[in-house]
Amino acid sequence: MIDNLPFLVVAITILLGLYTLLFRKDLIKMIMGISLIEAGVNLFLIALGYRWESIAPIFTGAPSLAMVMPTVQALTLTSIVIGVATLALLLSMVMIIYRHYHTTDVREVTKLQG
Amino acid sequence: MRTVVAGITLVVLGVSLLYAAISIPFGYPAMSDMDDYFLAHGQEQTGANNIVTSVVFDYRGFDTLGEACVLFTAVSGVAILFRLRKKEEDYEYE
Amino acid sequence: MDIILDNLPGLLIAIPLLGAFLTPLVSRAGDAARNIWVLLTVALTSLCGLLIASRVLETGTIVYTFGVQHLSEIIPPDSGGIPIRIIFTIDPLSAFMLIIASIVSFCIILYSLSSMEKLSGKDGFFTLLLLLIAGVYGMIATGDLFNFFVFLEISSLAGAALVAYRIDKGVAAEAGLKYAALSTLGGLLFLVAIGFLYVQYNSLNMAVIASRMNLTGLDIIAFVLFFTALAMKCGAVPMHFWTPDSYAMAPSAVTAFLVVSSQASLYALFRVCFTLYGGQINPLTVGWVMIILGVLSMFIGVTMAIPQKDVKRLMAYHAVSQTGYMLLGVGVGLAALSSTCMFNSVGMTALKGGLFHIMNHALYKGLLFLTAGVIMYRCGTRNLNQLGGLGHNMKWTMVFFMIGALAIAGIPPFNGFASKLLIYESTFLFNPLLAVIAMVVSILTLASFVKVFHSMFMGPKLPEYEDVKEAPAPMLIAMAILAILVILFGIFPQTVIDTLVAPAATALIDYHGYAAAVLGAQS
Amino acid sequence: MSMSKIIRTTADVMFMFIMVFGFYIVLHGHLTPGGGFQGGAVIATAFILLIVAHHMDDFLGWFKKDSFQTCEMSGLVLFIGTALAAISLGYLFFMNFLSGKGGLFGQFVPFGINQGFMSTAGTIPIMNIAVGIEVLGGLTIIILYMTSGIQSPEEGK
Repeated sequence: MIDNLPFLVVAITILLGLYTLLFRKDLIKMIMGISLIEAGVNLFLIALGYRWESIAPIFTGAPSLAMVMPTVQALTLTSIVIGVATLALLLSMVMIIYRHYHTTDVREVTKLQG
Repeated sequence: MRTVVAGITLVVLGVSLLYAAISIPFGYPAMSDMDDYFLAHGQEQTGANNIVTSVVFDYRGFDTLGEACVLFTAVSGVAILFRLRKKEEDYEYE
Repeated sequence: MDIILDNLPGLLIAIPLLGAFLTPLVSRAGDAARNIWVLLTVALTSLCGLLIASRVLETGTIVYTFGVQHLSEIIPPDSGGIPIRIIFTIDPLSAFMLIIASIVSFCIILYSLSSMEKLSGKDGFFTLLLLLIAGVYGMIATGDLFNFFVFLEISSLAGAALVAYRIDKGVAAEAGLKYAALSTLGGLLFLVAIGFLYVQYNSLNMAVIASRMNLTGLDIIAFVLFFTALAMKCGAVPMHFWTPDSYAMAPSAVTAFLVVSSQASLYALFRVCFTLYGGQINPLTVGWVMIILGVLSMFIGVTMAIPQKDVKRLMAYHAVSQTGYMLLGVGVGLAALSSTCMFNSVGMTALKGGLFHIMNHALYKGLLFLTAGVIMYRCGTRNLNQLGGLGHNMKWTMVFFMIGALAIAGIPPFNGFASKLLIYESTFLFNPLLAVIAMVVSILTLASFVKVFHSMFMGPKLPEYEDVKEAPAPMLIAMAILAILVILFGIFPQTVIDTLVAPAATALIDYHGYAAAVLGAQS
Repeated sequence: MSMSKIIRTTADVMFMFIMVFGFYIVLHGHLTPGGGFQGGAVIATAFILLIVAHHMDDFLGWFKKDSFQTCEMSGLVLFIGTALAAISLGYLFFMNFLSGKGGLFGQFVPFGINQGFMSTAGTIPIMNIAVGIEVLGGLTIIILYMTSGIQSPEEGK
């Protein structure tokens, strides 16, 4: 059971992020929740590809030939950059909303009835 | 009402993630034939020592093209959000 | 010449992306140059899409592998029979969706060339529109799960930025934020589900996972995550609160294409249910879940639409209710899969009805949103109470609105009726109550559109709209194309069903054929 | 919004070292850990260090916003250009047509641990450089827009 610690950390991070997203009322905190979930998902993807006693799949001066699975790291790279892009867009939208509504509290920001 | 629904989704997702955390063996992947192929043939076919870079740019290069587009979308999105706008463009939403 | 014909799937994505990358550079040379550049890019891409669709309908599924020397090298010889690269698998169902995307994308670019004249930030707008189109093409054509996630993110981000384009004192930005946050959440759930499948089957290709799949507890969780992520993105009821806001706040050309991008997520939902989890999941339970979602979407969409006073919000709620029809049609088809006798009589017509409704909905909903855009462009307001008597000046727009409204309500000569009839027939045999609900919702749709038609076009000529002119030429041409297709599909539904919809429906069910096309018949 | 004299001078000095380190990561992407995205991000931090340390107008005096935009566009066009070049040579999209051909980056690399040769891995270094330039331009423009968005709360600026 203790071997699965990384997946436990992933589950806790994703739940924390989801809790902040669903229960917090401030827009900036909700975006923090989204970035927490993103971090959790990235850690989950990386942890999927690990093999015991293996090193990073780089052959330049590698100490041993037992290597970790490379595809997952390519997926995580893409997922991280997607996370950066989404965060940049979300934060600039919150800045625009703050400029016009002068508040980032979700309850006041709902001029559009959902 | 909203907090009840949010609570249920949180609990359901939590249980499924914990079940997954317990059932996936960490460090012992069930199948790894695609990755072993990359490790074995990465150097001859792509010539790169860093197999992750060869996967990112050669075997799954199309993902990285999509990747660069996501970043370009974010840049153009931020650009049009902070653009200089003429006064009368806003529509009075009452 | 055959180099281009062989590389069509690759060019299908490369051309709009190249066009989007160079638009800021071309727009430094002036508006006319950018308009020509954007129109040329979209025309070329739609041509590619239609060419691929016609080749697929002739010669069956096209499999295009990225990064190999010849078209036939799908599986490297020494890799033990597994494809290792990204593969585009375009089967008749993807070809069916490609046709929709090509037609609607050409029309909205033609429309927005003239509707964006008076606004600022046009080069950013067209770059994002081209990226949104490329994202939707990628979502439809790809056969690789992670590649689908990347294109899902491109279309979500481009769509969210376009929804927030007008900013409108922060209201559009709020709608864009809601859309972006929800799409990101959906994408992350999708990614977790990909992780679950990857750790068990060590592949990202749908065909390989489908052929290796034996249902474990983890796969059921992955299926639930796939289902919620894609249901969230396609505007079905439980997660539909972003649809009315973003459809109402976005420029109307963008809304017409957001409908198509939601349908691409719906296509992905069907792909996951029918092909990825082909013989594994119990079709009855998943079919009934889809039916319940469909009925809920239909009913809530229409009942929320009637009290609306903003034209585009009203149409957005109708979009939610029409998505319910598609879910109902395909849900009944899936549920009927459980017993072959029921499937032969009911399932096939239900599937055909559901898929045909996707195309019809994209056409007439696009037409309706474009007409609402003309009114917004000319009268500057979307509020039904302030509009009136526009029929006197805007003849063509009134005709197009009538065509769209009658098509959405399912009146015989138009295409809405053809697909709704198929859905009524099959759901009535499957479960009469569903068919009754579907008909009631259709009548309510007609009622609300008659109200909109009356309040916008009929009545005396209002003083402030005395001199309102008809829409400019490109907008009329764009709407004319959609209107002609709506009428054409309405008058000759049987030919369209036999050539386009039937192969798509058979391709949807035949998951062995899908896996055989990629893995070379040893799956 | 500019910092004290000490920070400004150290920022000017550090700017050069971060740039060199960033380009090292981009260029050696196929040998050592790193690549286009990571290297581009490091170089972007060099520019953001300058934005934070100096006043916005000084920064815009040295580097124009359009130069970052052309930077980004040229990176993207180079990236999709190398991918499209594979089609023009008769292969399929995204084919690595340079590796193992002895040309520009074409030295053949046998399986096994070696100390890493620069001119290997076909089109991968070219794509690395392209993505590095693109990420460099992209991230800096995002930060430029967001800082200009903070400074001017009034409408339209």
